[in-house]
Amino acid sequence: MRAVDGVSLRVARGETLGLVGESGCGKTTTGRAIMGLVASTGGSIRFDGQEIRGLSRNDMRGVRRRMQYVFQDPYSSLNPMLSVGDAIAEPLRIHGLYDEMGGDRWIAQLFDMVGLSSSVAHRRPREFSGGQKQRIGIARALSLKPGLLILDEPVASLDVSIQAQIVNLLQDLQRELSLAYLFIAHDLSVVKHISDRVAVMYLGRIVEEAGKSDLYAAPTHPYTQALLSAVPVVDAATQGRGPRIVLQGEIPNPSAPPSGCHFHPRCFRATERCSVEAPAFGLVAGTRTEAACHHPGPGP
Amino acid sequence: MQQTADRTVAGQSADPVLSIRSLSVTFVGSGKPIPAVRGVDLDVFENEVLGIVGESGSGKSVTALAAAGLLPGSARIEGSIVLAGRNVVTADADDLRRMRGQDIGVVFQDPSTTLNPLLPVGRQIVEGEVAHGRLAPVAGHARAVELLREVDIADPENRARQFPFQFSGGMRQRAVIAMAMAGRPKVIIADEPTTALDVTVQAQVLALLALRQKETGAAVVLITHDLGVVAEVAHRVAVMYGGRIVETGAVRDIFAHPRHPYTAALLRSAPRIDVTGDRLDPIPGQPPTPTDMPAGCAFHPRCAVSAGRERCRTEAPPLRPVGAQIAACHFAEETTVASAGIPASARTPL
Amino acid sequence: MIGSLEAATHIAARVAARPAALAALVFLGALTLLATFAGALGLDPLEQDIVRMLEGPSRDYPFGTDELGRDILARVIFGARTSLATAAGAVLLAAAIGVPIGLVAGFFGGWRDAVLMRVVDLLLALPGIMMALALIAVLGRSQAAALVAVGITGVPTFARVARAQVLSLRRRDFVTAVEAFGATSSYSMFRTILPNSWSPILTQMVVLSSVAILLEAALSFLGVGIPPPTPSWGEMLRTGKEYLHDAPTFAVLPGLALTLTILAFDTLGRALSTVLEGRDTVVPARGNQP
Amino acid sequence: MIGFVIRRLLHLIPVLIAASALIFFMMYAVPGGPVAVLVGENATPEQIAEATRQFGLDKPVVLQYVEWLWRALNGDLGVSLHSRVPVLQLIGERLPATLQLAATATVIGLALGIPMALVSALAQGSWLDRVLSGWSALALGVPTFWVGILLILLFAVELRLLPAASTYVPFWEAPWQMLRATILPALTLGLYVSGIFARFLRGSLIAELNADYVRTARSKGLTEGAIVARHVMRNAMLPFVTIVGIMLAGFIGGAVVTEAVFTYPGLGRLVIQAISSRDYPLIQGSILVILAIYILINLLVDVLYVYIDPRIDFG
Repeated sequence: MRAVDGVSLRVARGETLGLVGESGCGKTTTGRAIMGLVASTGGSIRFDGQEIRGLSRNDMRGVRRRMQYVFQDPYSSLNPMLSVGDAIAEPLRIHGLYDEMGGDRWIAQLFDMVGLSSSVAHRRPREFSGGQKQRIGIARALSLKPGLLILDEPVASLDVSIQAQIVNLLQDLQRELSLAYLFIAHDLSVVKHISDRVAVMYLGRIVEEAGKSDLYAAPTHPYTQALLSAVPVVDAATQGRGPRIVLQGEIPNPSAPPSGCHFHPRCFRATERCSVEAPAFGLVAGTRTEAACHHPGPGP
Repeated sequence: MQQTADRTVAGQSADPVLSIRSLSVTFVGSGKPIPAVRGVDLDVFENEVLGIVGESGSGKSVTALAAAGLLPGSARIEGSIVLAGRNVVTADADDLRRMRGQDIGVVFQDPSTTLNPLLPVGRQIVEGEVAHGRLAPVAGHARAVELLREVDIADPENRARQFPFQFSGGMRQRAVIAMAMAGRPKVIIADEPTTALDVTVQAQVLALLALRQKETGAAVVLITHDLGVVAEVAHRVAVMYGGRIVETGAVRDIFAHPRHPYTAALLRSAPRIDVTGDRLDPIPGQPPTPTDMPAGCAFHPRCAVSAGRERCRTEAPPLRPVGAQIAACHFAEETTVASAGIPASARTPL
Repeated sequence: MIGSLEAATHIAARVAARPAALAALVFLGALTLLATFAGALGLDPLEQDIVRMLEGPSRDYPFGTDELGRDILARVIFGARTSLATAAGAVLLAAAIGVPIGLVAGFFGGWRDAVLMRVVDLLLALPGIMMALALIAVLGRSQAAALVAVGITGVPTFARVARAQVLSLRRRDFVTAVEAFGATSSYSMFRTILPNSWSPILTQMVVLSSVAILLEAALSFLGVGIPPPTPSWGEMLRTGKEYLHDAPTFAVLPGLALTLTILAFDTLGRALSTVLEGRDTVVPARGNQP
Repeated sequence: MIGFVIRRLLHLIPVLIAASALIFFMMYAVPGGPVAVLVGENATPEQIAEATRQFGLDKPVVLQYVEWLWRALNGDLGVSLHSRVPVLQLIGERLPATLQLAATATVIGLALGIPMALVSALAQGSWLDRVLSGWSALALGVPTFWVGILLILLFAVELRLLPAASTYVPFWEAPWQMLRATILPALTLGLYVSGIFARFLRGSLIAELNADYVRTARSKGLTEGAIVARHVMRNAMLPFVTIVGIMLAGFIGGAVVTEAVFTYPGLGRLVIQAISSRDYPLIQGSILVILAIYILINLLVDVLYVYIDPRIDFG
């Protein structure tokens, strides 16, 4: 099965690229393929200018030091048998860098960076709340001083009031450590908040990518437009809301995507051509937005 | 779903169809008793959507399941829940069963597990009606087709004969809505009905739920953690925290002028797609767990207003009218529009 | 690992809090002590009192005597030694072979999984006793053969438990996380997956102890297990059955000892399963029907 | 449907081939090899040469296996070394007795086990549940050969109601006599398996009773009885069918001990005799037949699954 098909992404140093989409769009697979956790069958992944696809196990180990992953579910991403201090130190120990990186002092510093006291280091993960566990997961990802963090839905399983804490923490860390983020999420509001640029995925392909303000203010791909319009907004309570694009049907099975443009069966602008020819990804005339659509343009 | 800005709070003058008084629910098991709901008063009127919002552990789902009489045997329930003139708490199993379907219907969170995988969907939809003798078994299929058509399922004739695994997530949830409405109940409890769905499908299902509510005039109790969903669908809202209602009133009033510091903080902390801002304003600390509830006002350890105030730490605030709504805060008057509202200039058009 | 002792004490306390499990623990503890120090008690399972054959219980012989005038009580106690030692050896053997098979199959998947699990399924296809009998036919009759035969029948169970555990753990993010840090396969397998797998394996070891004791006794009952004159419960039942008319207690009392031991392991296994895994529906996975 | 069965059967061919190879080559693992088995340890060189030629042991091993397999597929499992009777005929004589005992025991097990599981699961945690759970632990824990001995002691020795040794009487010839002759071994196995059935079904019933769709059914106002009958039972039956199949298959050839206690003329005792007399063609033949039956029962379970679970289609 082809979960991700011809995806191109760029993340610059110190920048956040948001990757959004609904279930089955391949956003998590994309993140894992970059980490080499799932095998990719073609294309190129360059990190700091170096091609990392097809690297030997040993060389990949070196790359993994500089790029780390933060998981969605803080309950399942920490080994229940390890104390949280050991969990944070585990990447260092695997790479044999524990002492070189500063040992206990560095671990204490990591706890401090994510807003926890290092006096809790001996405790087991089950003694922590979801938000605290996610902080521990972030500290663990930072232990090897990576340049890029791949954040896979890092706040999706947290309560609303805790989400904001983690989002703020991530923004602070990015500023202090000039980290690059690939922020994978389904929640368009969170992505809007944290990203510099945003890419939208649908059934394994990127359909639109632009700077944050362009994408949210003037989406050109019909799917992006529908997606943005579907998000329930708080202001509806006081201001009412404008017309909404309600898409017909549901997301098709990713293992048997529709022909041509994968979105055409649900699209309000689809023509004959869309069902036959897959649109190329490129700059939309008169905008700074890139999209893969035969009929890009402002919403209906 | 299009809504006019002018939404009236419906039916307030009539008698409520569902009336909850001093409801407490404690789960007793092998460990410490868990007080999940600690004194809730709530009225639901016909032809309205009441949203109950709260974070995990706030007691919102337990309150709603108590109203449907669906709590497990380990729950100790105190207070009264009067549904269509009968008390659910004291009703015996037979009475309770007769109320289901015609007085109350339920839509659950995860449509992938709420349907029996081994039975055809159509049969499951009308099963309750047949069991109550309100529908002849031979008329079952025709009625199921009709109900599926009402929830916009294409080809209902064949779909009724299919099994849940042949339905997509959104279709299953439509089928569950059809099932909950099969007996034309006066109250429908919808417990996080769209949480498990994708956002484009959520929009479809919410629109359908609102439409069917309007067509039937039923009361809908919508439980959710998503303020946006409440804002778009509900007429009135009850905000729960630590097993209690901390604020309730018309959606418009509460979202424009929250009076409880928790409501205000919640509105400020959520990242919003319709607002451009640099920094979120989180609520410090964690939501309390039922076994470890702070004394006095449950929100005081996280509250800016309570800082240095003895009263918040010792005395639980009662619900009282503040402005257009009802709030449970000793200092509700201090929670102002400025501290909660979003400046209009920050709004971006969609 | 800090706190393992603490964890073990905690688990032991929770198991012991269940009355049936506590009784089982006490019984098995006492039986082990008796079996260990049987010689020191002055009991002799081989001494023949030829004038007093096939007697019922008496002051001299509380369990009576067998057809050669030997003390049945002494033979039951020494039989416990045979039974417990064989079962322990068999379970350890089964775990030592089965767990690595399951780990490798589950961890690497692909052809290794397909081949290993096909073999395991094949082993499962034969009733346990049938397989043990076939092995003894090849190995010849000895105590070691009985141990190996019983052990091999337990291999598929451990392989399946270990494989299922690996598969469920591999879906958990903390195992993926270790891979993402750049750990080797052996690190994820032995440092991350194995330490998190001990509870179902331990539970299975206790449950399978009851199956192993039963199977060993069944083999001896059929006359192909532990060779005489080594006392074994199964062998005693086999002989006792011939004298049901004259000395009913001869067959009944060793059977009681066997039954109580099996029930004790079963009870303990279920209690462990409830405490460690939160469910108590352990059905001995290997059909042991004699 | 027929296509489904054929496809499943085709999948089973490699399993049977592997199993038969295992069984065949087992003989070569015996100290002294197959010749020693055939002629005994004290044979003269002439006898050895004669046996080697007669049984084709001078040919390459793989060829021997292929020939054996080919003959087996044609219904020729060789001749018993001990009695010089064709193996298939010996098995044919014992198979009906074993099938009848296995079926009777399974029926007893189901008749006891299903009601016990239902009562236990519906009154979970009550004293009745504890009593029944204790009873099922006892039923599956107590060795069948001890139960058999106790039953003989009670019904044959003390009460003199039933024979201590059971015989095979076909049910359709003399049902009453068959019952008299088979009731004790059938009861022994039936009691044992009722414990397994009850414990397993109780577990899956409780799991199903906690499923979301049961809460949905309650929210529709169904009675608990209707919920159990229409929703829970069917779902709980899925894993249960597998267990029943495994146990039934286990009784074919696996009831060795019980057959020995009651000297019942079944397949199990045939195997025991074969093993103790090192009658290798008979061992190989009977194990092959037992495996084949096991595989057939598994196929039957798969077919039942298709009827219960709409998610599995014939494709």
